Amino acid sequence: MAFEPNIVGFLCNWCSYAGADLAGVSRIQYPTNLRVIRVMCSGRVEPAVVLSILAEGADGVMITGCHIGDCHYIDGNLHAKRKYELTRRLVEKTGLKTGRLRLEWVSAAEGQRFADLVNDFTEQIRELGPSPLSGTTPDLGLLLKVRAAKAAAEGFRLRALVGKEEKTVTDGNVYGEEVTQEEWDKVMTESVETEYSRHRIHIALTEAPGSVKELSEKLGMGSQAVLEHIVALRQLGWVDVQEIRGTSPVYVTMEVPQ
Amino acid sequence: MTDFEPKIVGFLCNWCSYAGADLAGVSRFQYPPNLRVIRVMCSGRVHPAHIMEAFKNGADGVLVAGCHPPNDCHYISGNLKAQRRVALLKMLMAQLGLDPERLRLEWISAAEGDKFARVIREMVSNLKELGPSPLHDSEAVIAGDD
Amino acid sequence: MRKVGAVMVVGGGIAGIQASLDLADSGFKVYLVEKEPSIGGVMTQLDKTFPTNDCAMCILAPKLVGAGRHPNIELVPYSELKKVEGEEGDFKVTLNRKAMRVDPEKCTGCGDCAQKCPVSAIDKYNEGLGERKGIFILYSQAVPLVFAIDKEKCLGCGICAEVCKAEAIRYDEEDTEVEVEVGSIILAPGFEEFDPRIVTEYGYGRYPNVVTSIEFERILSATGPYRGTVLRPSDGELPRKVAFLQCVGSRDDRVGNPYCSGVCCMYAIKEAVIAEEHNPGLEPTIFFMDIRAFGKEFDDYYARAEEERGVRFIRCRVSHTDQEPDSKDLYVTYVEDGEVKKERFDMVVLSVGMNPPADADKLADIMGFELNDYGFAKTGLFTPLETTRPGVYVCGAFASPKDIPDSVAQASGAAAKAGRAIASQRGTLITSAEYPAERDISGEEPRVGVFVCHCGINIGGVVDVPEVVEYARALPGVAYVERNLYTCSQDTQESIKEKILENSLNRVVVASCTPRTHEPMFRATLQEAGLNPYLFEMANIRDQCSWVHMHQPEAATEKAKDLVRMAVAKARLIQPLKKPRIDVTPAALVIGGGLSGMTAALELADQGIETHLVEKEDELGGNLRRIKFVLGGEDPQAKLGELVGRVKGHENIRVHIGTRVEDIQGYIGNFETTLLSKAGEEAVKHGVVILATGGVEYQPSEYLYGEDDGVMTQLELEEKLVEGFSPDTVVMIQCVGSRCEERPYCSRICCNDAVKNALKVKEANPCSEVFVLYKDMRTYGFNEDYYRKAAKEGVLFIRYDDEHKPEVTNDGGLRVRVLDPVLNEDIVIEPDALVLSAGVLPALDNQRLAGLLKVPLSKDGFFLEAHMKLRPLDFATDGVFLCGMAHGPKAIDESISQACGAAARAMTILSKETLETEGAIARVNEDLCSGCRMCEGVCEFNAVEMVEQDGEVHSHILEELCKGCGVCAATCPSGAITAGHFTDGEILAQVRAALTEVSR
Amino acid sequence: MSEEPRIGVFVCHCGINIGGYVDVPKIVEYSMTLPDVVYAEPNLYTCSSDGLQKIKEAIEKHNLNRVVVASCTPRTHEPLFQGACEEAGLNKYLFEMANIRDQCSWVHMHEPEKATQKAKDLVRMAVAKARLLTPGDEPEIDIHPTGLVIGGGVSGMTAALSLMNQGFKVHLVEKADKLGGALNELGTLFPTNVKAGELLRPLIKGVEESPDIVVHLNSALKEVKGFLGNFEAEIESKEGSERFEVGTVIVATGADYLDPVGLFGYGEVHGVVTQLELEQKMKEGSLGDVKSVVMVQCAGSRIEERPYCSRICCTEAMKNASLLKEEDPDRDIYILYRDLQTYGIEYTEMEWDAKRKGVKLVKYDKARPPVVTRGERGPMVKVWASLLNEELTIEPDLVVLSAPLVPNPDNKTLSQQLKVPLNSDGFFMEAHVKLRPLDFATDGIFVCGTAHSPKEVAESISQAKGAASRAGIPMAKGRVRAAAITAVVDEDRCCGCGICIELCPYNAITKDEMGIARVTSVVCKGCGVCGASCPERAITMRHFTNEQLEAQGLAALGRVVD
Repeated sequence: MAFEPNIVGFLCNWCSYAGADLAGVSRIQYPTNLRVIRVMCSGRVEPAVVLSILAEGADGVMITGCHIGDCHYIDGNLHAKRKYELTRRLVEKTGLKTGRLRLEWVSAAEGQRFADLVNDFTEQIRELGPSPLSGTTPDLGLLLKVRAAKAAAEGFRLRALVGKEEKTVTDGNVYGEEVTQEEWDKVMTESVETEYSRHRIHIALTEAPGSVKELSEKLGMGSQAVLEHIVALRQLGWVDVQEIRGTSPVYVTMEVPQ
Repeated sequence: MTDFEPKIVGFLCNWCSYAGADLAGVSRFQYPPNLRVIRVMCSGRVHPAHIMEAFKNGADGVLVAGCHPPNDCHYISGNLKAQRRVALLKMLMAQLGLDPERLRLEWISAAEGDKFARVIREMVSNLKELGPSPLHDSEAVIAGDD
Repeated sequence: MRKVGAVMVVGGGIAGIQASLDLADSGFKVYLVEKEPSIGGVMTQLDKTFPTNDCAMCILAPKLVGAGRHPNIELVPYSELKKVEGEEGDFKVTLNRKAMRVDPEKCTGCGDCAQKCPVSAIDKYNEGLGERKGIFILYSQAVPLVFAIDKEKCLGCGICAEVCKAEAIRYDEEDTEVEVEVGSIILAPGFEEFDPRIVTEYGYGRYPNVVTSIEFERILSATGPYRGTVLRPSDGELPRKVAFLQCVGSRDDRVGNPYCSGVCCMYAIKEAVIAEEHNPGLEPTIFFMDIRAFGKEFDDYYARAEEERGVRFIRCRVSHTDQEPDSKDLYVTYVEDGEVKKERFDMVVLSVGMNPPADADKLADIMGFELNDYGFAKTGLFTPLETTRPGVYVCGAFASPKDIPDSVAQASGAAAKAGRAIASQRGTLITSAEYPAERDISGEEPRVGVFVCHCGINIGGVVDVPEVVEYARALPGVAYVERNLYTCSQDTQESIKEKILENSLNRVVVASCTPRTHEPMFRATLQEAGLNPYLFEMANIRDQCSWVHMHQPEAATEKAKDLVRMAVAKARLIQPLKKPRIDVTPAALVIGGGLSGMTAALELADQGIETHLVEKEDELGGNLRRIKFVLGGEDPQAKLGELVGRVKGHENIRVHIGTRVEDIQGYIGNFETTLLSKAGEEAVKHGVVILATGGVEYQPSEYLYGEDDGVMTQLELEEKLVEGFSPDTVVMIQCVGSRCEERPYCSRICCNDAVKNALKVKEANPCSEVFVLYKDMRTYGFNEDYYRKAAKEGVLFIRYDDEHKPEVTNDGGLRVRVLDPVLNEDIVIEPDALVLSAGVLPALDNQRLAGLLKVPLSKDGFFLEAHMKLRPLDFATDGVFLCGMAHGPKAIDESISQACGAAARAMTILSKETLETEGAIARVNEDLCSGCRMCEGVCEFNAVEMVEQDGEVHSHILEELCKGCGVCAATCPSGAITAGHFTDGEILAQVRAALTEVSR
Repeated sequence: MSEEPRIGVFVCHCGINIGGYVDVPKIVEYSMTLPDVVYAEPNLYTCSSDGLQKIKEAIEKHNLNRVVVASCTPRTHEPLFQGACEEAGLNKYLFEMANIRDQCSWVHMHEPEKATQKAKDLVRMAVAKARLLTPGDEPEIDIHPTGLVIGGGVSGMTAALSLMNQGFKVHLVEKADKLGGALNELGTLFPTNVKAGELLRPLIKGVEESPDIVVHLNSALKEVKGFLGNFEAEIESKEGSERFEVGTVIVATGADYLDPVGLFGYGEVHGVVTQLELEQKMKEGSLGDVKSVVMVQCAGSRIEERPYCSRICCTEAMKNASLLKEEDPDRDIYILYRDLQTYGIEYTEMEWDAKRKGVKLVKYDKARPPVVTRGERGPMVKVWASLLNEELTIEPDLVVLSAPLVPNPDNKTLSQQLKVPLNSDGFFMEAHVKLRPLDFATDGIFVCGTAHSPKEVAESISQAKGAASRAGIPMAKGRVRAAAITAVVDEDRCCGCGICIELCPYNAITKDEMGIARVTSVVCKGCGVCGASCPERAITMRHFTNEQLEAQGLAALGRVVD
């Protein structure tokens, strides 16, 4: 049987959802693969929600909002863009194809465009094939990576950076200095790498206690880097030494109640 | 017995162990909330009667913590005195039917916040295994000396 | 000429802190300038300290806190010197105060900002092995506990300002210029670690498992990145074999550091020992050229490390280190016994030397003083504390590489110098707090006021503060309860005062953070409201509750209630206490008329103190009388003459020669001493005692000394050389009477003396042959230069060890036979002179004086100071100090530093008319005392005396000396001793309150 | 809501619109297999009164506590079904829709099987969300029937009078010592050449005489707190400060003229003046013997630094040029322009009028602007006439610069006080450039006049009346009912980082005295950006919670989570 992608779409209530309705009213035909979740604003869509849907095996996730300047909530779509960018970075880290993600602007008048978009995206996903996380035998290694990405997206640091990005890059920082997108991206790149790696380690230790060497092998991360992250995770109280096995301290996760 | 929460009284010397406990806080090292701290200037200030009063009033465990021997003691040798008293008291406790494990002496420096947290974690888990102090329900055992 | 009664101390490390405390305690205003946001310096990074293995932070923290809240010390953190104008006694200094961007008045140090800061930066405190945030404090116990924004890293996102409930963030703060007027300046900027990247052959910076000694110090530390377990940075494995490579960036001309850093041997041994302690089974190996364990008890430590702790010592210079690329193991290549060897190690620690501070040039430029050839401050042998600019003094590693006790002693010395220059202005710039008259609360029922702090959200975010408040209201004795956003804020202090008056409170409980930092402030608030400061108690519901039970809000709230209940239970029982006041006799007794004694006496006398200088011999000068020349070229006898002249002519000095101290009675501030001389007995009264009893040269019994005229000691050689003695062949044997079974210590000065005399022999007769037979050449510091010079001029240095001691015979001529370890064969020399480097012995009278003063001696017979690291010049007994060779063998400049230091320590007492001491001290109920003397035995401070009254002996506490530890109270079998502020009743009330709902 | 969910599913045939392509009975059958679904039925038209009646009956009969309708789009039909639920005593937020028509049957007309499968999925997703729905309530707030107008120029006075005429009290705040604003400086006004003073006089009189308008001269706003209907304003003057409550705020702070120092010889060459100065001279009659005049348009606007068009200058130049010509037809008048913006019927007529009177129009190029230097007897103007393709040299008696309007320097402070945005030029930025030209995104605050952008008096007056009318609506209603789809802060989790406050375009979030974020739910519009951005995940977006979104997503993938 031909591959029928499972695609989840987040549509903003005011433009994109209306655009999708218009496609219906106009009887414009498009593939049946999209399942729509209505949100009030595209800026509502959290990277963590997208990542959890990807973790569950969605073949593609599409987010659509009002065109820049048209947002019913003034600038919610600008924030949607920032958030999408974080999702994309994190997805890239996991090794899942970033082509499974899409952010588009669709106005209430663009029924045809909406249909074209669904067509195009469905085709794109068809070409990418089923998500390695779909079906009855998902790629467990990848799943752990996506969970780490999700956990990173739920963490304070990345959320705070994304929350501050639009204003700081647009209006400058608290010192009245200009902060360029490049400068900000540099911090983002570092922070995404750090947070993702730490959650990778944390999740791996939740699965089973392990030494730096074991983690390094399991996660394909340099052992020196793993140790540096372990140092930070211990400082956060997330992991601790369980025992010393031979010459290797074995680390376990500590309970971190939410 | 899983929901038994032991009560622990801790005598901490002002200069090292109390500072170590503060450092655990500053570092946000988490440990179970079973300990109630009494600050003394020196671990050598702690008299066996203070410890026994705690057991008599239902403490499941008592911690005495001071500076590392031989030289960390702010008062030169108070910690060594504490060491001797605790050793003696442990012998007495055994005679009274109190497990000497319930009394713990530790050297905790001002830099050992994580050790402090670890000691409390260990004590709580040990005391959970030992169960409630036998003096909980039978104050009569040593009530005579009040 | 105008003089200003204030001193600027540049550098907030241990030396700067000590100098500041001494000056502030002697009535001078001090500005302590530090380039980092917090004081403490390198010592805060250390795990343990040699030779006692003390926890560095434990012993340092009280000094940090002391400096931080001393009313006469103004900390000027995050600041650098910009300009210095004026002259000795009257300087105007311009400082550049870097923007911390956090208001120090408002910052509570809670750390919320750093927790939420999304930017990470390199943790300098942990030497880059950990992570810190864009807003940071240097280390957890930092003083002042104020965060600073790392502008380099800060993105300017604004989150810290938002989460700071104390509203302390100031993004618009800029660097500011501060002008300060001072009379003297002390430089204590410390040192810079040598950067071993320059020495490429060891692979630092390329091989992850090659670390510096200071990095290793952080690795060892419980507060370090690995929490005290030694791990390999490459893979987090426990290393088994760890190599320490000595002299990295020291004794190395290639890198421009020909000098010896003096401390690396000892810290390497310490790190090796501690590493094994932290990782049992770890095998440390130290690769060294000479082990320079020249300080007090150092050789002992060295010996124990080798014999008891299994530290392996290999004498060689390592040529290079390679890394096995996969395992990241390291191969150390070295030459031993003429053989090239290669050995695998898991980790390599580079014992990096001390460089002068990076900004030394700038500092010298701004201040207008000279640096020496190596970039350290230029000083003289007889002026070790003075820079070339009058009024500017130096101490610590910036004067020359040195360890902590030498730095501390020198710091006190610099304080004496700085204070002496402006002695006339003492007390002019300090303020003392004025409090209203204390309200008499006797007979009143306890009326406790409880103030519960939210600490922003630090407490309130976990503990249900309103619930705690309601709970406290119902506790017996509580008359008033309120909660505050920050109980420590200035406006809350005002409100506490008002509430005390409005509600007639007679006890105050604050439930907030730790009394270790905040109690003094709240006590002052009570005093301002007319309450005795001891009527205060704290419940630590933050550091020991909300912060450590963040995920258990209900249990934390219950605990907070319990802690408040315990505090109230104690508060109901606490009583007002008076701080004893002692009148001080403004006079000093200095015992010993050598270099140290005379120097100390002059320092005191110059500050207007009447000083009795007692010398047992008939002439002043001590050992200095026998020193005819020195390595630097100064004329010691001219200096001696000058010194003796000044002492004898000084109006404030009374010289007692040919006199012995018969008896000493009394205590700090009030000693009475009986002096005995040919003229008879004399009683003198004084406030302090300085022991400067010196040392004596060992009279050898070995190597035919006394049997053969050609055999002499170094001092004897020196006397002969002056008289024109010019031998052709000289053999010197080191460590005669030192580093041996009976006297395991190193005499510290003999290697330098041997080099000095060898050079002198060579100078007089360049064709002469000089052999120095040594165990380790210990020409530490800049004297390494002379050692090199001697070697260059043809002096032959031949090492021997205890198994192969030189053999000296005389069969018609002196013959010395010694095994040359390089050739591995015996060589025989027939010298004209055999010179024995005889060790330094403690003064004979030490034992007797120790008994008189009840102060201890070390097992080597020198006086034992209160604390080897941080109180090198004090005794546990207040008011008694020591300096010079009485403390242990030392060189001229070191003796002078110590002597000045002892004077500074003494001045902290003598500068006051009355002394106020601790109020929370022990008291004896004489009716209960059985006179068993147990308390006397346990008191380390000689604060217990036995008194006979009505035929009964009972103990009496000398309240001036009592430190309030309470050990005597816990010891007393009769329950006769009460420990003030920690009475049995109070402790037991806390115990019961901890365990029962309502206190009885 | 402690009850277990009991969900009723109503699947609409929509005539044949759905039923013609999707197998409705199958969906009904499928619905019954979903967790917590206790009832399902098909309807021909669920939206018919019959269909609505059936929903109500089913709620009662089957004790439903959630309702899912699978039919068309919630954008049009949700209120209708929610009404039915409410009539049956069910909170309207316990309702959810699956759009199986507009986004399913209509767009997959040729794939009935796949469309049926998709419809099932959509129902499953709606049910997944419905299971997690919680009731919402819609708080009502009273509106204080007083307006605050900031700025006492023509816009502000017009707005104040308009509000007064609607029956509201007004506080009018003016920073100067008299009312009138920029018009106090002007001579005559185009297109009718009415004297500015004549226009102002009745306005000022009306304002000053009205018992319902309180005028605060020499005053400035110090602080505004609160939200629509309940603002608390504090104004400050030399006499002290005063606080009062207002329901709405109108910003009418006007604009300033650019001081064109350094441009076209202004301030350097004698005889170079601005249009405003020219009008002053004409008003005072102090113009003197001026034979030739050169007017330079876009003197400081439409350049890099100030890219906007000042809108009024071309017409103003035409007006003044005509007046000068009327005074003395022999005068040579040149207008050097880049593009003539004499828009609309009347202004085009003014252009023609000027041309007829002999005013010479010379087009210059931005790349080669006129150069004004000191000539022998007065200013000398050199200009490259791009249409003639030659350089002209004119030595007029007077050079008049059409300097643009620039934002009031107080705008920045005011925008921070009111938390409303400025555009990149520094003028106040409306909520929507086309559809909400007088509103701010923040409810209850409006803008008019040159505070918004350069405009002429008639436009300012229209805007002022419009703003007053917008402000009057909530005040006339007296109450506002807020939506329940709002954000809510978990105060135990909030660390006070302020990101939500920064991101909320409606100022619906403020910090309380403990520094913790609080949502003013009546102002919240429910976009959810705050919730998606909160670093502590302390904000829940009601009706669109993360759990609900994730449950929908999982249901879309065929996973049902119990």
